[in-house]
Amino acid sequence: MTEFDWTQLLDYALMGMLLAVGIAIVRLRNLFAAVMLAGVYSLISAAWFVTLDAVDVAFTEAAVGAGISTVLMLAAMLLTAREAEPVKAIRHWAALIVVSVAGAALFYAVGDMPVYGDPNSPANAYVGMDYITSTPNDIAIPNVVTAVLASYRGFDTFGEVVVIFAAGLGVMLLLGLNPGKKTGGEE
Amino acid sequence: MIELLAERFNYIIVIILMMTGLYAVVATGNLVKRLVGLSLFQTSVFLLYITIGKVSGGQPPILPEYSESYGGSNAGETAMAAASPAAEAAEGAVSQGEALQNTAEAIYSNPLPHVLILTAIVVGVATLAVGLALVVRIRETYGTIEDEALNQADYAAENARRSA
Amino acid sequence: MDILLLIRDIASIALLAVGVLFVLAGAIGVIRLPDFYTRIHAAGVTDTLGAELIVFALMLQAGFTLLAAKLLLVGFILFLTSPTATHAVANAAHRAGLNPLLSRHQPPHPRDTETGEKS
Amino acid sequence: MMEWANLGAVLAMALAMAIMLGRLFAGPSLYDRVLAANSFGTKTVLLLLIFSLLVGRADGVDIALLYALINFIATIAILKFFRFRSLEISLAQMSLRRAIDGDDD
Amino acid sequence: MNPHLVLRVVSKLLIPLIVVFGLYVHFHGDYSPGGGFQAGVIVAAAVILYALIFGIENAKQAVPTGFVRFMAAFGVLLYGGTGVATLILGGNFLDYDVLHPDQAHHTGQHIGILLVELGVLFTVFSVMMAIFYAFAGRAPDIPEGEW
Repeated sequence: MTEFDWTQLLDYALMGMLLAVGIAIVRLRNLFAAVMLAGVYSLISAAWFVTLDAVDVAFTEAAVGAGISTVLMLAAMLLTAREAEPVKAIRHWAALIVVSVAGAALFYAVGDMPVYGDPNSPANAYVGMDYITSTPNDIAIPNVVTAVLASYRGFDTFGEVVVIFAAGLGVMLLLGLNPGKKTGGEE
Repeated sequence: MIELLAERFNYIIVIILMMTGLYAVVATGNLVKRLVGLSLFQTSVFLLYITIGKVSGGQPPILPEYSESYGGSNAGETAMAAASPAAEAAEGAVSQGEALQNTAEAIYSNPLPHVLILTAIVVGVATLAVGLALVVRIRETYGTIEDEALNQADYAAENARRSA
Repeated sequence: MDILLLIRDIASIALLAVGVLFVLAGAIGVIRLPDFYTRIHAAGVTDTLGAELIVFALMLQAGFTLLAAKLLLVGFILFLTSPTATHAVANAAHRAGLNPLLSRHQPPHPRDTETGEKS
Repeated sequence: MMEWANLGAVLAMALAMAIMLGRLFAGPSLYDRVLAANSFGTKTVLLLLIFSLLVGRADGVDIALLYALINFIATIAILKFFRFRSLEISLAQMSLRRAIDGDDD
Repeated sequence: MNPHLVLRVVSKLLIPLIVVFGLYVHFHGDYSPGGGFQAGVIVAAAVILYALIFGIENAKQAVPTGFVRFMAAFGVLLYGGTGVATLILGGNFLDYDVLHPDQAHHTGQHIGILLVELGVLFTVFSVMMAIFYAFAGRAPDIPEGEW
């Protein structure tokens, strides 16, 4: 670590873009633009995931965030409204107070968090690394993420799959899977 | 102080993004915009997890392939373990950037946050869809998705019911 | 053998530099040009060419591996999708009645001002 | 030498992305934004490609491939939603209907 | 001339490519990034592109709603069924080693992971399609003036 890691510059660039896009999403009133920027936001965050070694997560985020989520939000927006009302001044200031108090509290806690990239931090020192050492012996597949997802924590993933199924069921119940053309609102 | 923050820059970014999402949720009355803010918030939580799992100089948690032991039908487990450094060396021929990070032994980032977030992303979009479905139903019933107008419609309905 | 590697590296760097130049020029064009139809030239044309050049440069670096095949696939997909998407955007804008900016120094024709983009 | 060239290319891509963001924010019409978003996606693909060769991981190329595909889908989706305001009508039917109804836009 | 000819031709080329890429991501998930979650979303994205270009009705003929409804439940059942199968064969719930006698290569683990990921693929794909159909099938009732 004596030499400066130049790829770090890329991290900073992506972070700056992430911040800019996030703030722009909040400020925009045109919902089309906001949804489009949300897609760009997840594109940037997925690019950052790649530099953070989380290739599987980047894969999912790219497919879900930029693809499906954008289409869904557009479809929902099409059924609801196109322009957001401007934020009232009192709500703006109230929200700013809430946000700054919560942010300050979180900011206060930053000092206790482990350093970025620390291999000995509590999150990295224990069970996570055990998976890497034991995967060749237990599962014998190269992708540790798949091994943990499907085998070590298979029960967990089962729960997630059930949640996805339940969410799909909820959408089907709320909107109907095969709505006729006349169910648009005039009954 | 500066050094302390510079070493933890990821948390600062995450906090700012989180607060941006929270602002969108609290301040805007438009329900779709709120859901967009919620997904901003969600993404910042993903970033928090992934940045915690990052190990400096690490690689993605995909072990070098021991394809030899898959190909050979009678190769045992020991051959599998022995083949992995060789495969890694073969892979090193492809990788151009080894010179930039002189890692003698492969370091991997923590796979556990990746697993948690991987499922959380897909669950997140499914639950987002439920939220959007609710918004669509609200729009069909009330004709608006601004929360103050919704409140007024509710009050009006309540008053009408009481006076009747 | 060594000289071949050197030639490969130099060719790769040259292609990379030209590609990056194209992409950057396109980006600057998108931010600087005055109206949508001129911007679409900057974005659509240079992006496709720059992307292909960069992909070829990376293929030179990768050599004859699976990686190069994947890069070729990426190049092929970009070659298909990038012009198509640009075409779709231009087509949609044209059909929506977005008029090109014909002159920078004169006020636009009254006919153009009333059928502008409705957004 | 190669690494430095790749690094420079990555940073140049990041710069191009940042410039594109400017158009995305400013964009007077929606089509400008769509164009900028599409171009942004292309540059992200290139950034990922160069980055994955820079650090010597082949995995990034898969992700770049996915981006190239998904970016196209998102662009088409945005255009279609904005243009036709409905998913029910296919693009093929749309031109037919336009011919019958007359170009009302 | 049809103004969307270009889009239609290019999408006809791209849609099979996306589906094949999704399947590659699924079945290569043991060796490279990927797996059921990603593959389901990618394949669903291919069908969504088809629906965008050729219309919802055609997409519903290609992937019927009944199929979607069935597969969403079938994926969960496949996942749970794998767990029950391991339970019946004498292991713990989702302990795949008992699925195959070849312990040295952990073939049982491979089979189990493949089955489980297949269940994930079915469920994720079907749920994404169901959500898309549910949203896209509704006619918008926004008055034209608001646009």
